[in-house]
Amino acid sequence: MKTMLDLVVTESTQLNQNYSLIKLTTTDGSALPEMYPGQFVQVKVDDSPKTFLRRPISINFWDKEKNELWLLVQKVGEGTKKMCEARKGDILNLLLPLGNYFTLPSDKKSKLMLIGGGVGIAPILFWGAYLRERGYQPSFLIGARSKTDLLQLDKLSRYGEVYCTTEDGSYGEKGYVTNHSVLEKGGIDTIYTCGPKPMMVAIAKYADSEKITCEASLENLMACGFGVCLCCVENTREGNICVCEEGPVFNIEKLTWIS
Amino acid sequence: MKTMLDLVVTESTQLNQNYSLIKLTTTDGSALPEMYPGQFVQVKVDDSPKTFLRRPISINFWDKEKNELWLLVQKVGEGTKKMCEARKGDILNLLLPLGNYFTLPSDKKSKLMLIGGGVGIAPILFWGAYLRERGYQPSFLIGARSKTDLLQLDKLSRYGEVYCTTEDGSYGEKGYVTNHSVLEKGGIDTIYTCGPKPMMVAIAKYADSEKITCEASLENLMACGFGVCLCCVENTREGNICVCEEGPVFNIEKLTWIS
Amino acid sequence: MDKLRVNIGKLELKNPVMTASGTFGYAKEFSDFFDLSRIGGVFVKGTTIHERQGNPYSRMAETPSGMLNAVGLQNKGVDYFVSNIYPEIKDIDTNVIVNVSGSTVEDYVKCAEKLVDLDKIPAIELNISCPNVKEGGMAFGTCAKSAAEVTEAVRKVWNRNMIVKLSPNVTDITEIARSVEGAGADAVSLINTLLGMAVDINKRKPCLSTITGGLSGPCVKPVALRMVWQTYNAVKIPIIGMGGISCWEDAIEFMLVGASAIQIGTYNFIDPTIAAKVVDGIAAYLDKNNIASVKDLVGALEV
Amino acid sequence: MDKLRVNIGKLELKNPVMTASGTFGYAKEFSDFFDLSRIGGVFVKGTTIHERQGNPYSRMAETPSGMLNAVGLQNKGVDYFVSNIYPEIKDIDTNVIVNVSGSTVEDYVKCAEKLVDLDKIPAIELNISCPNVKEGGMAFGTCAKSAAEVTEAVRKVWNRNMIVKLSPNVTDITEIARSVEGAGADAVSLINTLLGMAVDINKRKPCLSTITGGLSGPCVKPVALRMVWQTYNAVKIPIIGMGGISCWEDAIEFMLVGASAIQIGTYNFIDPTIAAKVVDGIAAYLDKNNIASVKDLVGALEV
Ligand SMILES: Cc1cc2nc3c(=O)[nH]c(=O)nc-3n(C[C@H](O)[C@H](O)[C@H](O)COP(=O)(O)OP(=O)(O)OC[C@H]3O[C@@H](n4cnc5c(N)ncnc54)[C@H](O)[C@@H]3O)c2cc1C
Ligand SMILES: Cc1cc2nc3c(=O)[nH]c(=O)nc-3n(C[C@H](O)[C@H](O)[C@H](O)COP(=O)(O)OP(=O)(O)OC[C@H]3O[C@@H](n4cnc5c(N)ncnc54)[C@H](O)[C@@H]3O)c2cc1C
Ligand SMILES: Cc1cc2nc3c(=O)[nH]c(=O)nc-3n(C[C@H](O)[C@H](O)[C@H](O)COP(=O)(O)O)c2cc1C
Ligand SMILES: Cc1cc2nc3c(=O)[nH]c(=O)nc-3n(C[C@H](O)[C@H](O)[C@H](O)COP(=O)(O)O)c2cc1C
Ligand code: FES
Ligand code: FES
Repeated sequence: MKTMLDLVVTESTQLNQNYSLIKLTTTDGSALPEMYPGQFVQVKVDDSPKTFLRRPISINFWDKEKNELWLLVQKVGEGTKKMCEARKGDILNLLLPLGNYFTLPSDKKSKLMLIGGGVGIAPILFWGAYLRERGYQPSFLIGARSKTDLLQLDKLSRYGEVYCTTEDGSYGEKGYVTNHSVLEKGGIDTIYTCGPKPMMVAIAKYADSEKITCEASLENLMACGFGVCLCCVENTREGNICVCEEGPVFNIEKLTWIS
Repeated sequence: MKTMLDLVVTESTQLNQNYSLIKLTTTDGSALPEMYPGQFVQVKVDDSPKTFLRRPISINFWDKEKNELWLLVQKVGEGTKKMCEARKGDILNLLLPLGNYFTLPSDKKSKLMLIGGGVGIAPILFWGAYLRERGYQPSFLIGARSKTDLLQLDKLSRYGEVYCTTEDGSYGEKGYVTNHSVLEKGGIDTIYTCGPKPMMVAIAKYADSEKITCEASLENLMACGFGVCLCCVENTREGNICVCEEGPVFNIEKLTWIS
Repeated sequence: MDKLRVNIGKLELKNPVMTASGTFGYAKEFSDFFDLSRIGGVFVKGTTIHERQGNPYSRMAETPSGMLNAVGLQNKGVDYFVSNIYPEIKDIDTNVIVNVSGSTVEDYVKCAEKLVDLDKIPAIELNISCPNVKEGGMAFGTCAKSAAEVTEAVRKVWNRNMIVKLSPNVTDITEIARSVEGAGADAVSLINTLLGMAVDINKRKPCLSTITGGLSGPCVKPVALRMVWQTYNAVKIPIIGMGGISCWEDAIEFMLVGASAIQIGTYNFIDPTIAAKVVDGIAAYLDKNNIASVKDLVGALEV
Repeated sequence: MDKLRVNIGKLELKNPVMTASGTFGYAKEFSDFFDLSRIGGVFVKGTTIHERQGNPYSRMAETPSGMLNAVGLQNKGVDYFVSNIYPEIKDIDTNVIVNVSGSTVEDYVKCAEKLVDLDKIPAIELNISCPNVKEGGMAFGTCAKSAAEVTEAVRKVWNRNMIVKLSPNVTDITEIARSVEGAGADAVSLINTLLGMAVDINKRKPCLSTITGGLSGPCVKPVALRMVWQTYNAVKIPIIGMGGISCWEDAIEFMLVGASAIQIGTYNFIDPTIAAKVVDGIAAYLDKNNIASVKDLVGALEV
């Protein structure tokens, strides 16, 4: 069930110039609602005159023990800048949990590759942890411009093997994720991906050609975030459908990315 | 000369539930511009989506030694609320100094009564200090709803005698400033006043009937604050004139308050 | 809460707070957030005779204190509404009103005819003002004569409450309002979105796939209030006011200038519980000011 | 900075950034804040044939991302301007343009005749769009025929640059634009303020003494951009765009949709140095994107 909640910042860490990790919990100690990997929240950025609409942010992690929700935020404009400046004790108003989630594979032995690019790793961490907890063996393939843009590698590595690419070669293999040697080895059953659209399209094409099942998490511009404004539509094989409600996770077969 | 400056908050004290005193200085140690009592500043309230225009605030005090500008702010809406929440180290953008100022009497021995109501005492403190520094003998008559709304009495008392009225009788004489016994004694040469319009009009009428020179500081709604929008006009004997530029201080003879 | 009751023609509302078409889905999407029976009514998504895919992405751009949209009346058509959606929402304990759009007079009439048998739909709202599709009716909404034509034609097939929704993109809104009043509208609602535009200076392209789109949100409130006020002084039928309402104070403003009831649109996206909060706020305002009925506020502006 | 030069008809601007009438006083009020020679031009206060006291207080209300004003063309009349103000501002090293208002065609003509001898006034702007006074010309601005009449009449007495300022309170701004183009305008400027309203719910009174007033500021930008775009596609004469510009990015948006130059209005109140900052921002954008001349931006929107 979707709800609107005031959550309090328990920790806000600037990971580097462009990224912050914000941890939130309830103000009264009550339990956070049930959340699934791939879902997102809509954040109200209160003190910013330039942000009228809420901002969609993926659920980066749900720490059940600590009753904490993590958001990994990249500074790209006014709204995310303000979010990144949140201090411990600040209150953020959220709608959550929103959207659908990644599909749990039926076979625990299937080879799963979680591919994230840039801030697209946000839902990947939660999904990796979730899979591992249930006895799956996820691997991670993370791409970034440069070493400093690679985030949460230590955390990911707790849940599976981590492969990296950087465009400038400063860490891992040089190039794009689709060029990484781990893909050449083959044997992947399912790919889950989140990141810049060109990256996801390239991955979708690769998956399609290799007959690999593939789910992608989209980041279309949103107004409401819960399926009532019809602004966030993606053109699918079934026509225009809402990314916020019937997504953000789509099996690439449903999309029209591969002609 | 008017300028636009980023000033840094050196101290922000909540005087009570509704009032804060904010002290500001330059960011680079350079001297604040020359300011006169009665003048005001226009504050940009940056992080408030509900305040588009600047907010006019009187110069409460100019501490030349410490290179500090004081603002006494009463919480009445979004803008003043945000201002009252300013923390040490915050930056406020100001236009200053704006408007005209109280007129220095020619005779140092003349009996001067400075009458403030509510947040109208803001310019009164600066004016009292200024007068005293130049060898005048100001007295103060301060009115408020209740004891807790009486502010800066200790500071005022350094510069002259302080008389008070409260509407509920919790401090000083009970009633309005115009009822205070000190006025009955007579002998006042000049009154300077700032406060709610009904109070100032009552004082103007009193001054007029007693043939006392009287200057009032007006608080008309403003957009620009420096004479270009013509929104803040007061209907005077010379027609509509700008309070922000030709005021905020007016000799009551110029106004049309007394018929 | 009898003091909150109002009427729009024959339509009885438990309170004057409703939600605007295109911003509230089919209402059930909000039932997680608040109890829908608390508000006076809901206007469901713009419905057309045939299914529409709407405009291509991107359909949205944020603007200062508002947003542009170019949804373009995406909906599955009136038949789908009747058979699949109506059964799911008919028992919501508030007025469910269908917003109808079309590109010809006939479209509107046919659509209304299909809705006549749904006895839990106490009213329809004719959208003659959608700026986002050529066939969205805006041509009807900017011309007094054709606005009257649509109204008159639908009047013949629809005898329950008929509200006509006006476009703000006109020189004189009172002309259109008088014209639809004359043609048999029970009420007018206003305003629909203002035609606007935004540009991405990095791509050097319009932000919307349709170049221009409809502006809504708090930024339009001053224009909306002015038009409600002008219309209030021009017609006798009740007015449903909207445009930028984001708090109960805004709702009171609209009622004071002449709205008998109000709709909340874009702000549902920012606070999905806003409609219920506005009901509470109005009730508290009445109490605080000792006003016996919310009806006493309508047009009570002192000028 | 040759790359910033633009022309509006015969008028040469060192850069496309100017300031809007009624928001910049007589320019000298800003000389404390920045060097006026840095910008392309200033439009001084609305000037009328006779002195005007304007509307009673209160004349202003803040709105979401904007403001309403009801100044009502307070000014000391054209004779006072000629004898007292002109001498003080004629040597400002930028284009000083006078905004002229009137209630009859004759008013405009007489006003223009008095300005003809001032050789440091390279252009006038005919305000046929002030919403705040009955005689403010808005009646001219909402009717194509009378808009053309005023333009034609002034054209006969004014042979330097003549800019006609259009009202956004119309169904179709291109109709008016084409009409004044046909009547001899060298350029059009748009938009003037949108007619709006605000209410004080505690006093139950309008916030403005005149009930309605003119809306300006960032809130109107989407409407202004749309109208400039529509006008750009309808006329051949240059367009001066304005409405809600608060940063250089906004200025670029206006140029991309077809404005040859821009004016900054309300935002001068918030940041009196904004015009100079916008000049710098445009210059940096050109450099960053390797654009040879700001003229290349005009209407360069890819659609
Ligand atoms: C389902 C979903 C999940 C997301 N998860 C995260 C996340 O976990 N962490 C994170 O940092 N960001 C995430 N985003 C993107 C984030 O919502 C945008 O970066 C944010 O809304 C931009 O707001 P702003 O005010 O900072 O920037 P604005 O000033 O609004 O825009 C700055 C720039 O960013 C672009 N932009 C704005 N919104 C989006 C968007 N939705 N997608 C792509 N580009 C956009 C604009 O076009 C503009 O170029 C997610 C988006 C979606 C839809
Ligand atoms: C020359 C001048 C000097 C001033 N000096 C001070 C000062 O030293 N300290 C101080 O606290 N305030 C001072 N004020 C008043 C102050 O400017 C307003 O209280 C403030 O602008 C309100 O902003 P807001 O966003 O908090 O309230 P808003 O939300 O804008 O308004 C809240 C309420 O306050 C009223 N209000 C808004 N502006 C004014 C105003 N200018 N005068 C009276 N009522 C207003 C509104 O009508 C409304 O009822 C001064 C005003 C002027 C013109
Ligand atoms: C995303 C979106 C979709 C809309 N769709 C419709 C519609 O289908 N039919 C209609 O009559 N109005 C539609 N509107 C207009 C609103 O109902 C309302 O008239 C307008 O948004 C002004 O109110 P607001 O400022 O409170 O949003 C839509 C508005 C938005 C923002
Ligand atoms: C206080 C004020 C006074 C104005 N006076 C005039 C005027 O005298 N003549 C005129 O043509 N426009 C006048 N305008 C309109 C502006 O010149 C401009 O067209 C409008 O404000 C839109 O631009 P902006 O959003 O940048 O302010 C005035 C605007 C304001 C805010
Ligand atoms: S963002 Fe509103 S429907 Fe998806
Ligand atoms: S506030 Fe603009 S002229 Fe005084």
